[in-house]
Amino acid sequence: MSVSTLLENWSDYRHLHPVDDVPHNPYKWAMSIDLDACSGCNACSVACYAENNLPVVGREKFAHGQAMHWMRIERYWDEDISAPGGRDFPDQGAQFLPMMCQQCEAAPCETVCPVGATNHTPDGINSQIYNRCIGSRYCSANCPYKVRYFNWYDYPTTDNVWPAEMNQQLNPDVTVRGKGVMEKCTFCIQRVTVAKNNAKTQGRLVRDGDVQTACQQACPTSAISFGNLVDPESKVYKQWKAQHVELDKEAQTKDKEEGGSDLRGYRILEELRPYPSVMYLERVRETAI
Amino acid sequence: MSKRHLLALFSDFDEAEKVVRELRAVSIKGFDSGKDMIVKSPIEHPEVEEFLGEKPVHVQWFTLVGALTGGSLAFLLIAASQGNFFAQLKGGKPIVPFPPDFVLTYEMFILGGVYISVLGFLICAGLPARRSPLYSAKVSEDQIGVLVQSEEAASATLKAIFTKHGALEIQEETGK
Amino acid sequence: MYRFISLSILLLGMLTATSCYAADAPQPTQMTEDDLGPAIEQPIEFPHFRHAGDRDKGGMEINCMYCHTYARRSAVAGIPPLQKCIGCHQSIESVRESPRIKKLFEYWDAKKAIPWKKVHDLPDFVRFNHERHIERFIMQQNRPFQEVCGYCHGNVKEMKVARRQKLLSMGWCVTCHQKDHLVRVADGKAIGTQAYWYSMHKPPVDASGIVKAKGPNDCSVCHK
Amino acid sequence: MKDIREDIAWAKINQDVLKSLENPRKLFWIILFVAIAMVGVAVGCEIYQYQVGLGVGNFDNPHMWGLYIATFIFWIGMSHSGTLLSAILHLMHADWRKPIYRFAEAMTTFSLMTAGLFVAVHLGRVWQIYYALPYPNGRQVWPNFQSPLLWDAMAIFTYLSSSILFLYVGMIPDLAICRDNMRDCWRKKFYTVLSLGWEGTDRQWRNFRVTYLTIACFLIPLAVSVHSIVASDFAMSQQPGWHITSFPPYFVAGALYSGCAAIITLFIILRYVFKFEEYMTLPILKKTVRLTFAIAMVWTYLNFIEYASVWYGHNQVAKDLLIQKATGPYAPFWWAMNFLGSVVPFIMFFKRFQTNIPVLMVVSLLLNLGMWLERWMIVAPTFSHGYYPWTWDHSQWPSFVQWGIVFGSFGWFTMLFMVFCKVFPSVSMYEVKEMVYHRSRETKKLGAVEGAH
Amino acid sequence: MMNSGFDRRDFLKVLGWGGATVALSGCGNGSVEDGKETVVSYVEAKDYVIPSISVYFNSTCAQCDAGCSITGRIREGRVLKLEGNPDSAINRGKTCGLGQAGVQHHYNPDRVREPLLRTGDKGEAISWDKAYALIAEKLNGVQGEEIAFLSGGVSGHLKVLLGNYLESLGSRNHYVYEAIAPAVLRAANQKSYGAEMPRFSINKAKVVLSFGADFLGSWISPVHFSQQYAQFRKGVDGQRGVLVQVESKMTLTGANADRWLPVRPGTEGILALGIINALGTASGDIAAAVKDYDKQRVSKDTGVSAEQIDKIAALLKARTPSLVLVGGAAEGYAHGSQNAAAINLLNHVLGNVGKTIGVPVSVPFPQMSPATGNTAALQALNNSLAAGKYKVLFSYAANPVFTAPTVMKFKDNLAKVGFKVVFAHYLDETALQADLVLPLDSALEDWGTQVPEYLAEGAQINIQQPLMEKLHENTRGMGDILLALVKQRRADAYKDFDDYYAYLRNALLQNKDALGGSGVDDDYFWNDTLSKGIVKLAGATGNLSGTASAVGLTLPPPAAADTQYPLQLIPSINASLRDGRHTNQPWLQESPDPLTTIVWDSWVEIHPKKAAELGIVEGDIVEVTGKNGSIKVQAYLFPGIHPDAISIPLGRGHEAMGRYAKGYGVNPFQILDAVFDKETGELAMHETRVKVSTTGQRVIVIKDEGPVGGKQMGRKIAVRVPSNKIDLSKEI
Repeated sequence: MSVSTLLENWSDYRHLHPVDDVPHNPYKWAMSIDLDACSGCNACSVACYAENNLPVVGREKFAHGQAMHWMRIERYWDEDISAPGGRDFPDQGAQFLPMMCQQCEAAPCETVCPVGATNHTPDGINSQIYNRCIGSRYCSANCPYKVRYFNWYDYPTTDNVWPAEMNQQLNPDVTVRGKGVMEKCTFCIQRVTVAKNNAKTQGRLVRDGDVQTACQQACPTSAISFGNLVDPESKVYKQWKAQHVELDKEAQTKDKEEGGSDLRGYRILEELRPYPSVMYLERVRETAI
Repeated sequence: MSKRHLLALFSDFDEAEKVVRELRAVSIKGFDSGKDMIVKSPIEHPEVEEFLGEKPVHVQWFTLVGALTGGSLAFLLIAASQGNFFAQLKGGKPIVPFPPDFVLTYEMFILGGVYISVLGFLICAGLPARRSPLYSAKVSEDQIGVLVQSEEAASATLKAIFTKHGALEIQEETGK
Repeated sequence: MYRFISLSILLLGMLTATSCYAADAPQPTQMTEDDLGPAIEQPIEFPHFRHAGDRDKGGMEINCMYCHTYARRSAVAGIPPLQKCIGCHQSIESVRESPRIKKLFEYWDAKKAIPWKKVHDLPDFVRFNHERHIERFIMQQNRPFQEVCGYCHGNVKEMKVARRQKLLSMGWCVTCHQKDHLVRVADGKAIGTQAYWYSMHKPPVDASGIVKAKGPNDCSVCHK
Repeated sequence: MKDIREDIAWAKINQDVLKSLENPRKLFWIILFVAIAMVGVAVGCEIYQYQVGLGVGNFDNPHMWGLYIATFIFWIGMSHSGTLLSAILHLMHADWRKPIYRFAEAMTTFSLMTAGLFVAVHLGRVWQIYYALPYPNGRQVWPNFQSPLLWDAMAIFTYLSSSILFLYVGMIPDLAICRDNMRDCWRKKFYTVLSLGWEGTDRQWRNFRVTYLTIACFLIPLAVSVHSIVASDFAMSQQPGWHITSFPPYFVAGALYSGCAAIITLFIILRYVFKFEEYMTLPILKKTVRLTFAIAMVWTYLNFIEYASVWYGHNQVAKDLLIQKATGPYAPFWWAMNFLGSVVPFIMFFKRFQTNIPVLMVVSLLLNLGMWLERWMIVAPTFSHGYYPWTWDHSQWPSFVQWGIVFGSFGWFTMLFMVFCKVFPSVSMYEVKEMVYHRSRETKKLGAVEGAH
Repeated sequence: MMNSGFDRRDFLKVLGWGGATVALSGCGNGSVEDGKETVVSYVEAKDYVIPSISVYFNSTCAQCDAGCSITGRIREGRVLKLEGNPDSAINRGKTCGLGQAGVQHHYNPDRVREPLLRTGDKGEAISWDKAYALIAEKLNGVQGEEIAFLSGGVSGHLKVLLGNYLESLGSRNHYVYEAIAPAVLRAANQKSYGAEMPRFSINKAKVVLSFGADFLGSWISPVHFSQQYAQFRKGVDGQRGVLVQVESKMTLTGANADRWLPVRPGTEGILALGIINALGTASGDIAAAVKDYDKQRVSKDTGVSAEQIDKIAALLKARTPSLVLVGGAAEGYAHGSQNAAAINLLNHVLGNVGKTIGVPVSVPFPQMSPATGNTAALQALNNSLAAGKYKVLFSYAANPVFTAPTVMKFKDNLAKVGFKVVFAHYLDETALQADLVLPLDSALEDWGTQVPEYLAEGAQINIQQPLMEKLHENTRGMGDILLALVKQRRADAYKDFDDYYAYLRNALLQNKDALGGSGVDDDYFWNDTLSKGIVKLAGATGNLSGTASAVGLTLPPPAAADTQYPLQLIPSINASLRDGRHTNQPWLQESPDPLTTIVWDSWVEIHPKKAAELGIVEGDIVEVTGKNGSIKVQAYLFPGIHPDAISIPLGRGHEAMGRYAKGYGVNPFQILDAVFDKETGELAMHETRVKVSTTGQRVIVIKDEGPVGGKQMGRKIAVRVPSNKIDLSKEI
C-alpha cells in the first residue's frame, strides 16, 4: 500500500535538496575546468564525438544551427575589441571556454520534463533517458546554458552520417539516438557505470582516477579534472575546497569579500540557483606585460 | 385499478396557471394533484414552479460529492505516484512538491464536480426517459401542456376543468 | 428524496474506492507469473536438459557457467565459443555420429561461427548486466546458481532448446529491484558500505547487523 | 432600439432556426470546401514532418519551440470567450447572450480541439505520446507531475470535457425541438437519441436550471485556471521574457480578448450565412463590441504593465530581451502586435462603427491577427535571445512546414464549426423564446401602467 | 615463432560486425523480438577475449609526424576509440583532435579498396599480382636516374626498406616533400645551435617570446608542447609563465598569449634585433649588427610601439630563463632564414641556449631517423619533371597536385612522366593523375616503426601495429608493398621474410640488445615490445655547438607599399586540417576552427578596420586576386590580424579525395606566388601579395559563434583575474 510508503518516508519526500542537505552519498560527480590551462584546441570536443556517437550533421544542418556537439568551445574577445573607442587588436589574446551540460544539482530541465525522461541520479548526474523522451523540448527551453541538443532528424538513417564502414566505430556502450529525442553531455555515464560496477564487485568505492571522461582523457593541457566531490581524496574535491566553491550556494561567500576574492573558482550563471556541478577556474590576465 | 392519462394544451401561461391552481384546489377522488399532474412547457419558466409549489432539487449534493472525491483522488494519486519506487530528485525540488500537486488537485476538483453534477442531473431529472404516452410536439413549440393521470371516474371532471379554461386541445389515452 | 441521498452515498463509496486504488496503483504489482516466449528454431537443437539436467534424468549437471562463462565476467552472458563444445565432444565417441554432433563438427571444420538465434531479447536500449547480478547473488549470497539464473531464465535444465519463460518487461524487473535483498556483511559493515544506498533510502540494518538493500532505482543504470 | 423583436411568434423561431439545418446559402458550401482544402495542406506538411523529423520545420538549438506552441496558446485563448459569454453573462442574467451563446460555446469546444492537435504536432516522438498519460502501466513509471506541461494536459482535458457537457446540457431542450420537427430520417433518430426523451416537464426544467447554473459556476474559475496554467508554462521557467509575475492575468485577458474578437467575426458570418438577422441583431452586436473594447483596454493595460515591470525591474537580461524585441529582427511583428492589440480596438470606440458590419468584420480579424502575433512574440524572441549570448540566433525563421500547419489549423477549426452549425441549432431556440417571453411581459406591464392614466 | 601477431589477427577475425547494426537500430521502444536477431559467437577465442569487455592495444598515431603513442580501444574486433598512451614521453596519454579522428581515417568510406589501373580516364580494378607485374614490366630497362620516388616524411624501417628499394633500383632520386614543414627553422637552428631540432623546454621558461610559432596548434609536436605549456602556466617556483606572441595573423597560440603583437608582415627579424638593441646586453659584432635598430626605427618598421619593445626587453631581462621561438610566420618569407637567424640570435643574447634550449637526442640507428620533408624538394622534383628526366615516378604520402602552387605547373609536368605509381588511401588529386593507384592499409591496420623528428625526452622508437582486422581485403601495408617490390629486384636477400611483419620482427630482434632487451627471450621481448608500443632506448645525444654571431645577418627593410596588390596573403594552418590530407574526416570538418568557429568551409580573415575601408561585411563573397590567379571566398572580420594582411586557411578546397572533402571551401595553395627563401630554397608561403574586391554576393557564414560574436553581453561567463592577485603554484 503506497499510501503507507508515502507516510513512512514523508520527511524524505519533503526535504529540500541540495540546500540543507549533504550532497549525494557516496558519489557526487563533478568537474573543474582550468581556463588558464585550456588552449581552446577542440581536442575534447572531437573526443566527445568519438566516445558518445555524436552525429556529424554536415554543412547544411550546421548552418541551420542543428549542430550536435555536446561539448562546444566558446571563444570570447574582451568586450572592447574593435568596439567604438576600444582596442583594435585583441592584444591580450582570446578566452576559450569549454561548455557542456553543467549537470546542475537543481537542474531547471528536470522539473519540466512531462515524462520524467531527465532525472537526478543518486550520484548527482543529470541523466537523460533517451527511450523515455517524447521530444517536448521543454527541458532545453528551460536550460539557461542551452547545452541540450535535439535530434531534429533521424541521423542513423541520414546519408553520410554513419555510412556502412563508419558505423563500425560506434560505441556499443552508448545508445545511438534516433529522431525526436533530446540528448546532452552525460559526464560519460557509460564509463562511470563501468567504474562503479567494478568497484562494487571488489566491494569498495570508486577511487579517484578510476574513471576519466573522454574530454578529460584527451585534453592535452589537462585543464579538465573530473571526480567524486564527496571523496576527500579526489582532486576535484580538493580543487573545490581550495577555491571555496560550495555546491549548494548560489553566491559563494568568498565573492562577498570586498575587493573580490583572490581565488579563481566560479560557476557560470550561479545566480540562477541551478547549482552547477562544473567549476571553472578564471583565466589569468597577466599584469607583468 | 387502471389509470388514464389526459393531456391538455393551453396557448399561454395564465390559462395554464389558472387550471393548475384549480386542480390543486379541488379534490377529486382518484386524482392527487401532487403526484398525478405534470406541467410541460417549451421554456424554462419560473412561474410554473411557483404555481406548482416548492419541490426540492438534489443535484447540488452530487456536485459536492463529485468535487470532493475528484480533489482527494487527484492528490492521492499524484503524491503516491511521485513517492513510488522510482522516486528521484528533480531540479532540487522535494519528491512530493505541493504547488504542482495542488494545481492538479484543483483541476480534478472541478472535473469531478462537473461530471458528477451532470450524472446527478440525469438521475434527478429521470433522463434518459421513455416518452410518456401522451405527448404533443406543440409543447416544444409554443404551447403549454398539463398532463394528468387519474382514474376513469375522475377524467370527466378534469376534462371539464380543462375545457372551462379554454384548452386548445385535449388528448385522451385510448382505453384498453 | 431518500434514494437521492443513498445514491450520493453510494457514489461517495464508489469514488473513495477508486481513489484508494489510484493511490495504490503507483506501486509495481507483483509480476512473477510466467510468460512463455515463442519456440525458436535453432541451427542446432541444443539439448540443455542433457547437459545441465539432473543425473537421474539422464543429465550431466554441468554448471551453467561452465559454458556460459562470460556471464560472470561481463554484461553479456554470451554463447560459448564453438571450440568449447568441440573440446568435450571430440572425446565423446558415443554420440559422435548423431546428426546434431555431425552438424557441430561441420561448423567446426568450416571454422564458421554457429548462427544461434537470440532467445532472451530485451527491448532496445535496455542494458542488463549479468556480471553484477551474479556477483550480487551467487558470489555474495552463495545462492545456488540454478536458482539465480533460473529466476529470469526459468528451469533451463529441463528444457531442450532454451525458451523464454518470464515476462522480462520493465515492470517485471522492478518487482525484484524493489525487494530488500540481503547484503553480505564483512566485520559489521555492508560490503562497499553505502554503495548500496540508492536514492534516499538508506539500507536498513537490523540488530544482528544484517544489511538489506533494494536494487538500483535510477533509470540511467539500465538506460544509457 | 430593442435587442430583439418581442412579437416574434415562437413557431417562427423554431422554423427560422431549423431552416439553418436544412438549406443554408451557397456561401456555406464554399467556406466548408476552402476549410477542407486548408486542412489538406496541413495534413501534407505534418506527414512530411513526421517522416523526416522536426528539422524540416527549421527548428534548431536554441529555437526549440516555434509557431506550434504560439498557435497552441492562441487557440486555447480563443476558447475562453465561449465560457465568458455563456457562463459569466448567464450568472449575471444578461439575457442578450441568449441568441449568441450557443455558437460561442461551440467555438470554445472546437478551438480547444484544434489546440490539442498542436500538442501532438509539436512533439518529437508523437508516437510515444502515451508516455505522458497517467495510467498504471507495465513499465511502472508515471509522468512527471511537476511539469507544467502535464498541468496543461490536465487543465485542457478538464476544460474540453466540461465545456462539451455544458454545451450539450444547454442544448437538450433544443434537440427535443429538432426531434419533434424532423421528418423521419436519420436525423430524427439522431436527435431522438441525443434529446434523451426530453419533454419539458416541470421536474426536468427544475433540475436543468440548477445543473446548468452549477456547471456555469465551475466553468468560470476553470477557464481562468486553464490559461493561467498555460501562462505558467512560461512564467514557471527562468527564461528572460517568460519569468514574469503578471503573466497569468495577462494571458487570461489576452484569451478573452481574442475570443471576443472571434465571436464578432463568427457573429457576422452566421448572421449572413444562416439569415439570422432576426436574432443576431445589431444591438446585440453592439453590446458584444463594447464588451470587446473593454477587454481590449484591460489587455492593453496588462501588456504595458508587463513592459513597465521589465523596464523598471533589475533583471538586465529580461530588459535586454525587451529592447531586442523592439529593435531586433522581430521588431516589425512586435510593433504590429502592439498596434493591432492596443490601437486598432479604438475604432470600436466610435458609435458609428459599433454597428458597421464590414468595418467590424475587418477589425475583428485584425484583432485576432494581433493576438496571434502576441503569442508568437512571447514564444520566439526568448529563444533567439536568451541567457547565453553564445547561443543567440537571430537568423532562424519557421519554414513552410510550420506555416502550413498553422494555416491549416484555421481550416480545421472552420470545418468543425461549419459542420456543427449544419447539425445542431446554432441559436438556442428555447432561450430566445424565454427572452421574447420576458421582454413582452415587461412591455405588457408597462402598457398596463400607461393604460391606467 | 611469430605467433602473437597472427593470433591476434585471428581473434580479430572471429567476430562479425554485429554490434554496430544493433547500436544503429534507432531509438524506439523496440518490442521484445525473441529469435529475430542472431547472436555473434566465436569459433575460437583467447581467454582475454570477453564480449562487451574492451581490450586495449598500443600503437602510434599516424595523423601527423609528431609521433604520439596511442592506445586503441577494441571491442568485438572493432577499434572504437584512440586514447593517448601514458607511457610515451611525447604525449603522456593525451591526444589532439586530429589524433582522435584517426579512426575516421581508418573507417573512411572513401578509401581506395582495389589496385586501380588507369584506362583512358577511368580506373580499372586489377589484382595485386597484376599490379606488381606491371610495375616490374615498366621498370624493366629503365635507368636508375630515370626513376624518382616522392614521399612525405618517412622514418623507421619503412625508410630503411625504401632506401634499399631505391638502391636496388639504382636511383638516388628520393624527394621528401612536406607542404608545411619547419625546414627553414631546421637550417637556421643548424646554424645557430648546431642542431636542427634542439629540445625546447617551454615548461622551464619564465617568459616565452614566440615569433609565430603555433606550438599549441600545429608546430612540430603540439600535444607535447601543450603539456609543457600547462606546466609553464602553473609556473616555475610560483611565477606564472608569460607568453608573448609576435605574428601578423593570430594563431591558436597567439590567442592564448598574454601579449599578442601584430607586426607588419615580414618584419619579425627586425623586431628581434630591436629587442636585442633594447636589451643592451649584447656586445661585439652583435651589438654592431643591432646598433642602428633603435626603438623608433624598429617601431616604425614593425608597427610595434616603442614602449612595448621596452616592456618586453625589461621583462626578458627580469625573468630568466626565457625562450624565444621561431615559427612559420617568421620563416615564410624570402628572407625567412635571416628572420630565423635574427630571432635565434635573441636566444643567444638572453643566454637561453643550454637552459631552455637543450641538447637533442636521437636514436642510435641513423638509418631509421626520420627523413624530414621540405618544399625545396618539391621545387627540385618539379624542375626535373619539367625537364622530363623521369620515366617512372612513385608517390607516397604526398599530394603535390593539391599543395603545389599552380604557378609551378606541377600537374602538367607530372604528365610528362611515363608511368606514375601512387600509393594512396584516398583518390586524392595526385592519385587521380596516376597510372597505377595502389590502395594502402590504414595506420590502424598496418605494421611499422616510427621515429619522431622531435624526441621529447629519451630516444624512442614507436611501434605501429594493427588494432583490428583489415577492413578491406585488397589493401596492403606500405611495408608489405615495398617488400614485394624490393623482392622483385633482390629476391634472395629478402626470401626469409614472407611479409613486412616478419621483416620488422626480425629487424628488431636483431638489435634486441641495443633496444634494452639483452638476455631476454625473443618472443617475450617481442610481445613485450608490442604490448608497450614504444621502445625506449639510450639515445645518442648530440651537443649544441652553435655560437652567437651576427655575421652576414642582413635584414631587408619592410616591403614598400604595393599599390596594385596592397595586402599580404597569409595561408594559415588549421590545427586539424593542416595541409589537407585529413580533410575527408568529418569530425575535423565539423570541429569549429578555434578562432573563427567556422565549419565546413574556407574564409578570408580581414581586420574590421580594413574591411570598413573596403566596404566589406561578414559573409561577403570576396575575390582574392594575386599575381597567379584568384579565388572567391567568404569574408570573416577578424580582429586578430594585421590590417595589411589577410589570411585564408589551408587544407580545404579539394576537388577530389572524398565525400566529406570534395567541394568544401577553397585552396589557397593555388594562388601562392613561387617565391623561395634565398638560403634554403624553401617556398616562402607568406610572400604572396593580393588585392581583395567584393563580388556583390553575400552568404551567412556557417559558424558556431552567435550573432554577437565573442561578446559576453555583461554576463559573467568567461572571467579573468589579474595575475598579481593570485598564486597559481599554491593551487592543486
